[in-house]
This record gives sequence, C-alpha cells and structure tokens, in this order.
Amino acid sequence: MNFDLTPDQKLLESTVASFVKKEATVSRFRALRDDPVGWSKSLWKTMAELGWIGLVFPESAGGLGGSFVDVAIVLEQLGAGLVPEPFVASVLCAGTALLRLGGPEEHEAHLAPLIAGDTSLALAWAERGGRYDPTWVETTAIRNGDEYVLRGEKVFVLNGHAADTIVVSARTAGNPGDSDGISLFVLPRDTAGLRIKTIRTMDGHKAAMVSLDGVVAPASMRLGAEGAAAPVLDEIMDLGAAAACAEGLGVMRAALGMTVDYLKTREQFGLKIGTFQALQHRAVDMFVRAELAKSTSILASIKVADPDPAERRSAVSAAKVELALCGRYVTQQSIQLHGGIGITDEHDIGLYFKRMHVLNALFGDEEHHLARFAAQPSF
Amino acid sequence: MNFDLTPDQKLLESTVASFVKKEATVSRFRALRDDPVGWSKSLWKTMAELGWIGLVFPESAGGLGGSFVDVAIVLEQLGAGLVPEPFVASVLCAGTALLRLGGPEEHEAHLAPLIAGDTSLALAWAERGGRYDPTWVETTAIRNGDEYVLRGEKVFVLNGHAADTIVVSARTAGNPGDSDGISLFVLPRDTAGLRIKTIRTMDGHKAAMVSLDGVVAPASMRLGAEGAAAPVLDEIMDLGAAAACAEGLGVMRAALGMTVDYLKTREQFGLKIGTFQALQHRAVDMFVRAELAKSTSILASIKVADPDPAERRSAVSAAKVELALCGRYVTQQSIQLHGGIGITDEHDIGLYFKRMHVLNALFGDEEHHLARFAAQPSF
Amino acid sequence: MDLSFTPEQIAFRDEVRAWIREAMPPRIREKAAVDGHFEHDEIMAWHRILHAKGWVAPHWPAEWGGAGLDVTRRFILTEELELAGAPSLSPFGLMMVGPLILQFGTDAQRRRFLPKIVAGEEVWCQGYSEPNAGSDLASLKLSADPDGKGNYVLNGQKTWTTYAQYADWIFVLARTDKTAKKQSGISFFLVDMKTPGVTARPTLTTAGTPAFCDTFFENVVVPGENLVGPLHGGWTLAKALLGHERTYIAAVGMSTRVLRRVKRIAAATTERGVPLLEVPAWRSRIARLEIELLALKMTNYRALASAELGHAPGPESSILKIRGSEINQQCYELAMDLMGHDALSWHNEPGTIPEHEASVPPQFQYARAASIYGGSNEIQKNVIAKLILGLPS
Amino acid sequence: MDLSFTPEQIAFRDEVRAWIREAMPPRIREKAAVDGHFEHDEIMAWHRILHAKGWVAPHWPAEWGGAGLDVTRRFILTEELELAGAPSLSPFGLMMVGPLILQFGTDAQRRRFLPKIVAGEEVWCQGYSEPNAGSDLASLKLSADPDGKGNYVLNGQKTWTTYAQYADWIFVLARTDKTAKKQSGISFFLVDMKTPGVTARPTLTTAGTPAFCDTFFENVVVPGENLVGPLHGGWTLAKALLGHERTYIAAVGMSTRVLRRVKRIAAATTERGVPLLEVPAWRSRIARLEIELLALKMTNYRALASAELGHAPGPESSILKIRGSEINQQCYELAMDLMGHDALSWHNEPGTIPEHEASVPPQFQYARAASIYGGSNEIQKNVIAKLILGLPS
Repeated sequence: MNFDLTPDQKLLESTVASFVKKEATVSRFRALRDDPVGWSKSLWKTMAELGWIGLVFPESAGGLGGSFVDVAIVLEQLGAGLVPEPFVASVLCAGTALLRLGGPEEHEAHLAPLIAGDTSLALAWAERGGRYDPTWVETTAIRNGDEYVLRGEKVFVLNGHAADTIVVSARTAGNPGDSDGISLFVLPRDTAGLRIKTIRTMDGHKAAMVSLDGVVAPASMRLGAEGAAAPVLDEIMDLGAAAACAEGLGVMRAALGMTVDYLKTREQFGLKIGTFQALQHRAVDMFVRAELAKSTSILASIKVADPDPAERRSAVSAAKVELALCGRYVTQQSIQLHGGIGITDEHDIGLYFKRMHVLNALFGDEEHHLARFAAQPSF
Repeated sequence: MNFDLTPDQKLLESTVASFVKKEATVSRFRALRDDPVGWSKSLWKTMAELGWIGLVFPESAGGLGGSFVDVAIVLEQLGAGLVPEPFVASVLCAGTALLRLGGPEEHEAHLAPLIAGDTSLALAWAERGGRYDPTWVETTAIRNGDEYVLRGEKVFVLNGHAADTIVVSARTAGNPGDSDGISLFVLPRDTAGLRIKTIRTMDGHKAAMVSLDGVVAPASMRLGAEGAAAPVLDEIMDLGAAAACAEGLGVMRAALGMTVDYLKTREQFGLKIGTFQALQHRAVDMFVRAELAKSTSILASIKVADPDPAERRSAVSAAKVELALCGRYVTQQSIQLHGGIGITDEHDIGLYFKRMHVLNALFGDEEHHLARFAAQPSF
Repeated sequence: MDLSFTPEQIAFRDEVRAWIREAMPPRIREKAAVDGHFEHDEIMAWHRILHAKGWVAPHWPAEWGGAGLDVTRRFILTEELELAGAPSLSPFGLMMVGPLILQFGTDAQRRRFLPKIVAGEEVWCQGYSEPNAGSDLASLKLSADPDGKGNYVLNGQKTWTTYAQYADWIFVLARTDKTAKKQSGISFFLVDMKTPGVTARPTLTTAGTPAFCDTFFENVVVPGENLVGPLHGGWTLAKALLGHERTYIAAVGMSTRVLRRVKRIAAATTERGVPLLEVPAWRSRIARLEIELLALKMTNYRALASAELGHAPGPESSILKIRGSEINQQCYELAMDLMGHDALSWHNEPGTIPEHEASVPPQFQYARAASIYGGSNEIQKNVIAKLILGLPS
Repeated sequence: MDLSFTPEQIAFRDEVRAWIREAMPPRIREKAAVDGHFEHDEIMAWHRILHAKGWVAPHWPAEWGGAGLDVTRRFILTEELELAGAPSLSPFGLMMVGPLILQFGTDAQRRRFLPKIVAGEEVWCQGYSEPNAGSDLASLKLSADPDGKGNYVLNGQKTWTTYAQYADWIFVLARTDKTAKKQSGISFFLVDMKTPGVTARPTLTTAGTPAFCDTFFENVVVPGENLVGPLHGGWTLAKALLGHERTYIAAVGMSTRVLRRVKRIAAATTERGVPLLEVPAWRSRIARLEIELLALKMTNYRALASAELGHAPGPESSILKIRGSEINQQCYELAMDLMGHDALSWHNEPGTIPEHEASVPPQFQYARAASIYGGSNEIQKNVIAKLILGLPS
C-alpha cells in the first residue's frame, strides 16, 4: 500500500501546477467567459505539447500510456485553476469511445489530431428523459443499406459547441433503458442535419444542445459492432465521474485555501475573523471534508481502471457521493465565510462554488450514485 | 390564531410544574429504577386526585372533558421531570380504546377506577414482525361459540408489567397488515394463559412482553364490533405520537436548560466554557431546534383531535419527524457539552438522552412518519 | 390555543386572492407563474397597483397611507402576495426607513418623505455596510462633518447598497464623532442620490444580475434637516429596526412557493420513465424539507400571534432569520438537484430548459446571500447566545 | 500509488485470520460473534493468548516483547482482530505508558515494567483528568511534594480512570511546581495502586457498566525512582503520545463490524413482511454510512502508508479521531433505529430480543463517549485550526 506519487508523477503535478499558475489563471478564465468558444485553442495546443492530452492513451494510439492516476493529477490542478479547456469531453468521453470501439483507422483519424492538440471532441450521450442513464437513448439510428439515418435530441453536450467531431449515441435496436442496441456514430460538426446550439452553463463554460434532424451517416461512421456500445458508455460515465472527483479536489483545495487566507486577513470587531472559534471550527470541518473526499477520490482514480466493472462502479459511486457531500459543504461554507463579497461576481470564490455544483451534477449526482453503490454486489 | 394558553391552562401548567418539582423529582425516578414496578401507586393516586388522569375523558365517562392540548401541557411537564407514571399507556392508549369502543358498562368498569387512580391499564398492540404498524396482527382470536381463544405474542407493552387490565389486539379475520379483522379484548391481568414477562427499557422504565397461550375470552370482553378496531388503533398511534412530542418538549427544554447552566458555570482554561463561541453557537442550534419542535408539537396537539384522519396523520407525522430531528440533536449535544460527566449514570443529563431515544422510537420513528407524511393526500 | 383563522380572516384572505388574480397585469402574472426575475420597472409598476388598492404599506398607520390592518391580516396579505409570486417590493422605504422616520422623525420629515414612499414616487436604498464594516457594522467610517452652515459633509463609501442604481434617496449611518466609543458617534442621515458627489457603481452578483452597488460619497453636502433622530444617536435607530415585528424575514411564503415548484419539477422530471416525485429517495427528501418548512411556518405563526397580542418579539422570532435563510437555500438546492442537467443552464434563451425551471439557477445562486445579509447567521447566533440564552461573553 | 497489499501481506492476513479462528476460546468466540460485552477476566485471558503468540504488543521493539512487524502488518493484525470481534485489550499499558517508558524511561524502569505489561501480569490505568481539569488538562491539581527522603507525596483526585478497579498500577500527571506556568510544573509518575492512600471508586456509566473510576490520593508515598522523564517535564510526555502513529483511533475495524451487524439487523427486521434492507430509505441510509466509513478507512490507509514510509503523522491523521468517533456513533444509532422496539430493551435476560441485537443498546450509549474522551472533538478542532490551518488565536 502506497499513496505517494512516483517521482514522475510529482514532476507532472508541479509542472501542471506552475503552468496553471502562469498561463491558465482564473483571470484568464474570467475573460473567456465572454468568448463564444470559452476556451483557448492555443492553450489547448500547449497542453498537447506538454503531453497531457495524450497522457492516458496507449502508445499504440499515439499516447504516453499513462494511468488514470496520472490524469487525476492533471485534473486536480486544472480544477484548482478553473481551467475550462475541454479535457474531460475530448479525452475521457469521446476519446475513450474512439479508443475502445474504434480501430487503428479511427485512432489515426481522430485520436492523433486530438493528441496533437489540433482538434477537440465531444460525446453526445445525455437525453432529456434519461437523466444520468446513458442507456436511456431515444435517438434512433435506422439502417438503410450502407447508411443510417439519425433522429433525436441530445442535451448538455460538453464541448459540443466547439468540437470538431461529435460522437453521438443512438439506438439501432431496442427501447430506451435497454443496454443492448446502442451504437455510437462519429459525426464531423458540419454533417448535414446536425444542429448544434451553443448554450451557457452555470460555471461560465459553454456546451451545446444537439439535434439530429435526419442525419445520414455511412455505416463506416459507426464505432465498433452494432448495438454494443453500452459497456463503453458505462465505463465512460465512471471515467467522467472519477474525473469530476479529481477536479473537485482541486476546487475544494483552492476554495479552502482562499477561505483560510481570508480568515487570516479579514478583520472585524478589531480582530482577525479567524480568531473566532465558531469560524475556526467551520474551517476545520471544511478541511476534514476535503481530506475525506481526497481519500475516496484516490480510491476512484485507482479503481476506475479495475477490470471488474462492479469494483469500478462501487468505488467511483462512493467517491462521487463523497464529493457531493464534501464539495457542497466546502464551497457553501467558503461563500458564507467570505460574507457579502462571496456573493459578488468579481470575487473568485463564487466561481468555485458554481464549478463545484456543476461537477456534482455531471456524470450522475449524489442520489444516482448512492442508489448505484447500493445496487452493486459488494453492498 | 392564538398560541397563548387560557388562564385555566396556565394554572394547570404551573400546578403540574410545581408538583413535578416537589413530588415527582428526578431523584425519585432514580430510586424507582430499581423498583419492580418502576412507578408509584400513591403518586398515581395523587395525580388522579388532581384531575389529570380524567382530564381528557368526556364528562359522560367521568372525566373533565379537556382537550389534548390540556394533556400536552401535563405531558410536557412530566417529560421535563422524567416522571415514569403510566399516563400514556393508561389514558391515551388503553383509555382511548375503552372510551371509543366500549359502552357505558366498560366505561364504568374500567375508566372509572382509572380516573380515580385506583388502577392502571395497558394496550398490547405491537408485534415483533410489525414494527410500528398496528395492523400487523399475527395474534389470532378464534371464535368458538360465545368465546374466543387468543394465541400470539405481544412485545414492548408499555405498563404491561403493572397494569390491572390489558387491552389486547387480535385478529378475528384476515391477514397481518389488513385493516379489517382486528378486534380488541379486555383482559384482566390474572386471566389464565396470559403470560406477562417484565422487562427493563433503556430509559429506566419497565414494560412487558406478553404471550397469549390459548387465552379464553368471553365475547363480552371484546370491545366494539368484531374486526373493526383498526381506525381506533390508528387514532391511538397518533395520540401516542403526539404525546411523545409533548413529553419530548419537556425533555428537550430540561436538557437545554441543564446544558446552558453548565456552560455558565463550568470553567476550563480559566474561563466559563460558555464564553467559547463554538459552544455558544452549538447551544443556539439546540435552542433553535427546541423551538422548532415546539412549533410542530403545538400543531400536532391541536390537529390530533381533527375529525379528518388525513389532517391528523399529516400533522402528527410531521411533528414526530421534527421531534426526531430536534430531540436527537438537542440531547446528543447536551451530552457532548457536558463532557465526561455526561457519560456517567450519576449525572441526570444521560437520563434525558435515554428518554428522548425512547420517545423517538415509540409510536413510530422518523422513517415511519416521514413515509406516512408523504403518503397523505395533502403531500 | 387556536390555529384557525376566524371567518373574517378567511374572508379577507379570499378577498386578497381574488384581488391579486384580477389586479396583476398579464406580464407580471406570466413571470409570477414561473417565478421569473422582475425588473425594477415591473416592481415599481406593481408597487403602484398595490398603492392604488391601499395595500402597499399594510403595517403603517392609516394616516400615513397604511392599510389599517391588524397583524394577522397583514400577515395574510404578505403571505398571499408571496404565494402568488408577486414582485417583492423594495423593502428599504416601506419596511426600513419609513418606519424609522415614523418613529424618530420630525413631523416635517414625515410629511416630506412618507407620502412619496407609499406612492412609489421616491425609491430608497440603504447605506449601512462598508467594505471594512460588515458584521462589525459599528466600525463604519463614512464621515459626516458639520460645515458650519447647518449642513453635514459626507465622505466615504458604502457597500451592498442594493438597487442604489435605481434609488432616489439613500439612508446612511455616518460617523459624526470620531472621538466617541464606536457605537456612540454615529448619526442617521437621509441623502438625495442626486446630490453632487454621490456615485453608485453597480456590482454584478453571482446570480448574474446587478443587485447591489458600491456607493461613494465625495464631499456630499447634506442639509441638517436630513438628520433623523438625535445627533450621534444613529445607533439607536439602527437597533430599533430589530425590535420591530419582522415575521416577514422567515420568507415562509417564498419558500412555500419554491417548494411547490420543487414538486412540480419532481413530477415533470423522469428517470427511466418514472417521475422523481414517485422515487422514494426524492420523495423523502421533499417530505423532510416540507416538514422543516412547516416547523418554520408554525414558528412564524407563533411570533405573529405573539405580536397580535401586543407582546414584544419573543424568542421564536429570533430564529426566523436563521432558519428562513437555511430552508430557502435548501429549497433551491433541492430544485437544482431534481433538475439534473437542466440545472446547469445559465441565462440561456427561453426554451432551453422548461419554463418552470428557468429561474431556478440564478435564484439558487442568490439564495446564498440570505444567510449573509441583514446580519449574518453567525451574528444572529451571537445575539441569541447573549440575549436569549444569557451565555457569558 | 498502490492500494493493494503485497502477496506477503495477504499471506500474513490469512495467517492472522486462521490463527484467530483457532486460538479464540469458545466463550470469547460466542461473545465475539454477537459483539458481546467482555468482562475484565476475559480480556486478560485473551491478552495472555495473544502474548503467547507474540502479538500482544505489535508496535513494540522486538527486544521488549514486540512482534517485529512493520506498520502495515501491525495494521492488518489490528484490523483483523477488530473484524473478528476479539476483546479490545486495555490500551493503558500497551499503547500508552509502555511506549512512554520506552521513550523516556530509564533502563531500570524499562526492565521493571515492560515485561509485565506485555505478559499481562500487571494491569495499568491512566490518571490524567481531574474533575476541574478535563479539556483543560494542564490545569490539573494533584500535588506531588518531595518528602525529603527521595519520595514524593501525592494528594488529590483523578477522574475517568478507566478500569482502575482492576489496575495494579496507575500513571499520573501531578503538579510538582505550583509556582511555574501551568504546563511547566507537571511531572509524570508511576504509582502502585496498592500503595496506602490510593482508593478507586468505580463510577457507573450510562451504558450501565462501571467503565471508569474516581481515584483518590491521600498522602500517597511514591518513590523517586517512579518518576519518568525529567522533574517538571511531564507535559512533554503527555504530548508525546499525540506524536505517535495512532491509526487505531479511527476504529475502522470496529465500525466495519458494527456496520456488518447493521446489515444483518436490516436483513432480519421486517416491516409488513419486507426486510428493511430492501426498503429504499433504509438502504440509502446504510449505503451513505458505508461510503462515509469507506472515506474514513481510506483516510486511515493514507495515514498508515505515510507512517510506513517513515513520515511524521500528516494532516490526514488528525481527522481520524473526529470522524472515527462520529461514524462509530452513527453506526450504533442506525442499528438502534433499525431495531425499532427492540432498541428499547435494556440489560434484559438473553432471548428477550434477538441475540445479534442484544449488545447494541449499551454500546450505543457508550459510543457517546468516543467524541469526548482522549481530547474531545472540540479540542481536536482547536488543535487542527491552530496547528494545521494556522488560524490565529
């Protein structure tokens, strides 16, 4: 048992941390909130050059063959800096779909330019009626000779507004909620009938609502065997949830740090407010919560790669529940302890509160993962 | 809208309060913990003479025709003094059953001596498999001419160990869980085949496990029409729950008062510990909780007499949930703020903690009433 | 004890309901139905409608434009307005400076200011907090120095001056004696926002709207007649507000409305085809919050009934602010959680998410302010610890 | 990062399990299966069995009877013992005074005391707290005055001296210099409980059992050789304990065992014929607690792994006491709630309620002590605020 990072991982951590501090600051993010894309293509390229985008892909696909633990290290730092570049959407969501279900040709076509930082991707899996269940696919893909015709609506597609290519789930058989019968299709953003509407999200990011209005996709755009994508989507949900936990750690750490600093400097009644015991204990409760979430996040980042899906689900769901419990508490109390300025847009602490709420919702909220945890055989 | 007590009610309140302070003290209760009965027959007689036992019964049955609000006033004071006399078991449980389902003959035979303080009663409704559901009756009463033969087991019968007469629920038709088919039988404690085993309960009271081992009961011992007792049992559950809320208020008030006093006198680090802000805020949270529980308890004590069962259930269930939330918090924190002495049997605060836990469990716990609240048409 | 309204009170409630249905303009009604965000002009339009009915200042004496209603009717009116989702009127004139002018002002001040507050002709804002005087309000530094001509000259800055960008007047606490102990050297002034040297700079909130301003005072000349109450006696006025009956701060009607939306959202949102309202975990969570709100509502009734009988605000009223803000936050949080992905939507065009959900995300954000403004919950607890529990300091 | 045990560690775990199965006497095994309450003689019997195996003091150096195990194996051993429900050994000799004698004692003291602790031949108790020195331990008043013959004479009272009624020896903090600042005038003594003037009076706990005593000292003569560490330097010893690796205080194994019982109770308890384990509300509550326990367990592993690498206890270890006690309390509370009426049963004869439930009510009561003893959770938070977060005082 060993929780220490390897020397390489420590180097990675400090590299990302100093990069975020210098080149991906919160004030940069603030400016990007008004940008139609909301993130920077040149910074994305730099991240690629530093090797972070290719980190988790196997060498056979042009990556560095790193582990999810390595990714979690990157994500924690990105979370602390509120970095909006589409890492999760491109690498963990669409990237994993392409990696697992695509062949060398798809890897070459889509992963290579991604790893080079020349493109970004998105995965459109969520539908209005399905909440956090990726098998609730009402979108249909009806086969017609060598082509499919896709019709349906996808909601809250992370990076859908900017992605060069969108991987879309559609039902080639069965009914919403069935595991069997879901296929993934790789659609360039300019595909006819693919309508992408950019929306704003609470955390200052952008995303897209995507309609498929009779999109014609040649069978070659289907990833893997027909109707067999559900297990990969299930894995992607766990990767996304584990990523949210890692990023959430960074958010909590930053929010706690800012709050403790504020307690040390803000004066009222002639005293630093950090001398007031009720506020001290609140800060301690925040600290305790952040440490607990760190523990389960570590567990998730190791177990998300477990070959046994039940082990993977159990650990990730536990971590996502703990993230919700802890992240919510830490960021709410951050606002409260900042007082009035915590409610202003000009102070950063509110941005962390918002980002944490989004991370709680993405890839399944507390109730979703609580039920899922209790449904695993180990419970 | 008016929450003030009437002058009569104020008088009642101060009478009970000063009685408890003088004659029904916590140290008297301490001594009774080792007594096989656990309460005092002479004090019971005095309570009767003061009119409290007959308070809620109609004048036609020899009572004073008071309201449940009057009863709640008495119970709050009894709760504050941890008075163990069997008021709820005799008056609200068995008493209500006899009042509602019995005729003038039963009233004369059983309620008159009760109101005089010469007897005490019990109602055996709970069964092991039924949790808090009074319709879960596995005990059978099989009719045989003019008699019934009763067989079954009743658990945790409040005052069952001391009651002169026990009212027992048994099934004359149907299956456990059915509302129809439940009848009540009035059994003197020396009835052949009625086995009463005294047990200790956590709060220092006694109760009984009761077996009916082929008890022969003449049909005249059945209360009311055959199989029709369920609505009265449902009402009794609400009376019991509302009583627990009222008594719980007294428990909370006393525990809060003792704790605040302790904070004002105990010194550590050269200061009264009540100067420490974290403990001050804890005490405030306790105070807030106690006030909230008081509000819903008032609601329950008024609505428990509502002719519409759904209104009654909704208000009582809300109050019982709030009691659980608040009573638990208040008494747990009472122990915590007392520190080490809170864990000793010689300090009273632990007795309040225990009594509160018992009140939370009696007549349905938090989960039971939460589900019941959400099942009412008004939800 | 009696929980029921009298027949007369019930008749009054029905009258209020009927009137609201009729009097509310379509545009406001549409927004009210989905708890939309009201713009300042909409709020003032509603103010004038209420004023025409005589209900804009129900707690004021009739001679100054009050409705001549007793405490319970006032409460019924307030609750019905909240339940109907009517715009919340700006409290600074009606609830704050107005009552203070009534209690401490001169007749001339009353005649000058009160009618215009009631009529909605002059809008007020509050100048209490400063960047370094938040919870510790008495450490405020805005200075008011006599100019020898009967005026005072104000210099300094106020913060969290909500809606100052729309206000005609501001009431401020200012330091008139720098040598006295901090509570003792403060005075209460009324300042015309058009006076040269007053600048209000709106601040964006986390909800994405400019709810409050930083307001700067640079050599602002205020005539002596605009001093309310005694010179150096402003702290008494600041404290007096706390002694008023303030059952409205529990925001029971508002939270009731949000909880109604919570149920609507829970009924309309499905997971694998099942409405969340039927899923036990969500159902319990809603039930628990409804019970907590009921406890608050009953506590509010207790405070109200106590005020009705002429008692001073009792211990129950001190907890209304704490629980009111907590429950309001929990209601919005529950609504957000039920909404799932929809909760992520932020100021998008109509139709992006269902209309009954659209206002939830910004309101969820702004709800965090409820436990901070008007004396943070921590300050409230300090007060209860000291004044009610008598704990030593 | 690596969460898995090595094959050698797994083999060790299997060895421990097999040994426990074999070595545990039937009477203890029966109680362990239902988490029964162990009497002092049963605890000591188990102490001797562990001693015979060489596992009684796993964290001691081998030359003094330790097991020569590394941190992880020690943890595995502790966890397996807890999971098996084995009696908890008295910590006062093995965990507290033993390590202090090792670190601060003379060779003579080590030789005199350590072997008898390991062998279970001498039972120890702790004399720290006094009636007026609880959270504020340094204000203790038990006096130790030199008699001029090389002895010290002790007068005063200690409280919460757990199991003093069975103890042969007590270690005490006593005041040797009344003029010094309060932490500076304290010394650490070992006192034979048979010394004239020592009286232990057992106190009943709320669990209904006499877990601790008030211990009185009346002119108790203690030879100078029983002073450990420097005169007036006792506070250093008191603090030293906190610096030791204390992953056991999270009581993860114990709470895991209780949660296992929770599930057993939930499966065996029905409502309208349905086991509570299948009822969503209960199932979620159990799941949530299991996740919270998992978070604690992982945090404990982090502390352990850190100790294994020779790091000083990190920030993660400081939260073990707080969360460990809270989760333990929640586990018992959940068990009680699931039990329904059965939870009311109090020290009744066997068979009154199911055997797997019988010990829950008193343990639920005693669990309240976990957030109080060993430095209350409030004191722990003061420490974290100051030492880890660096908040000003």
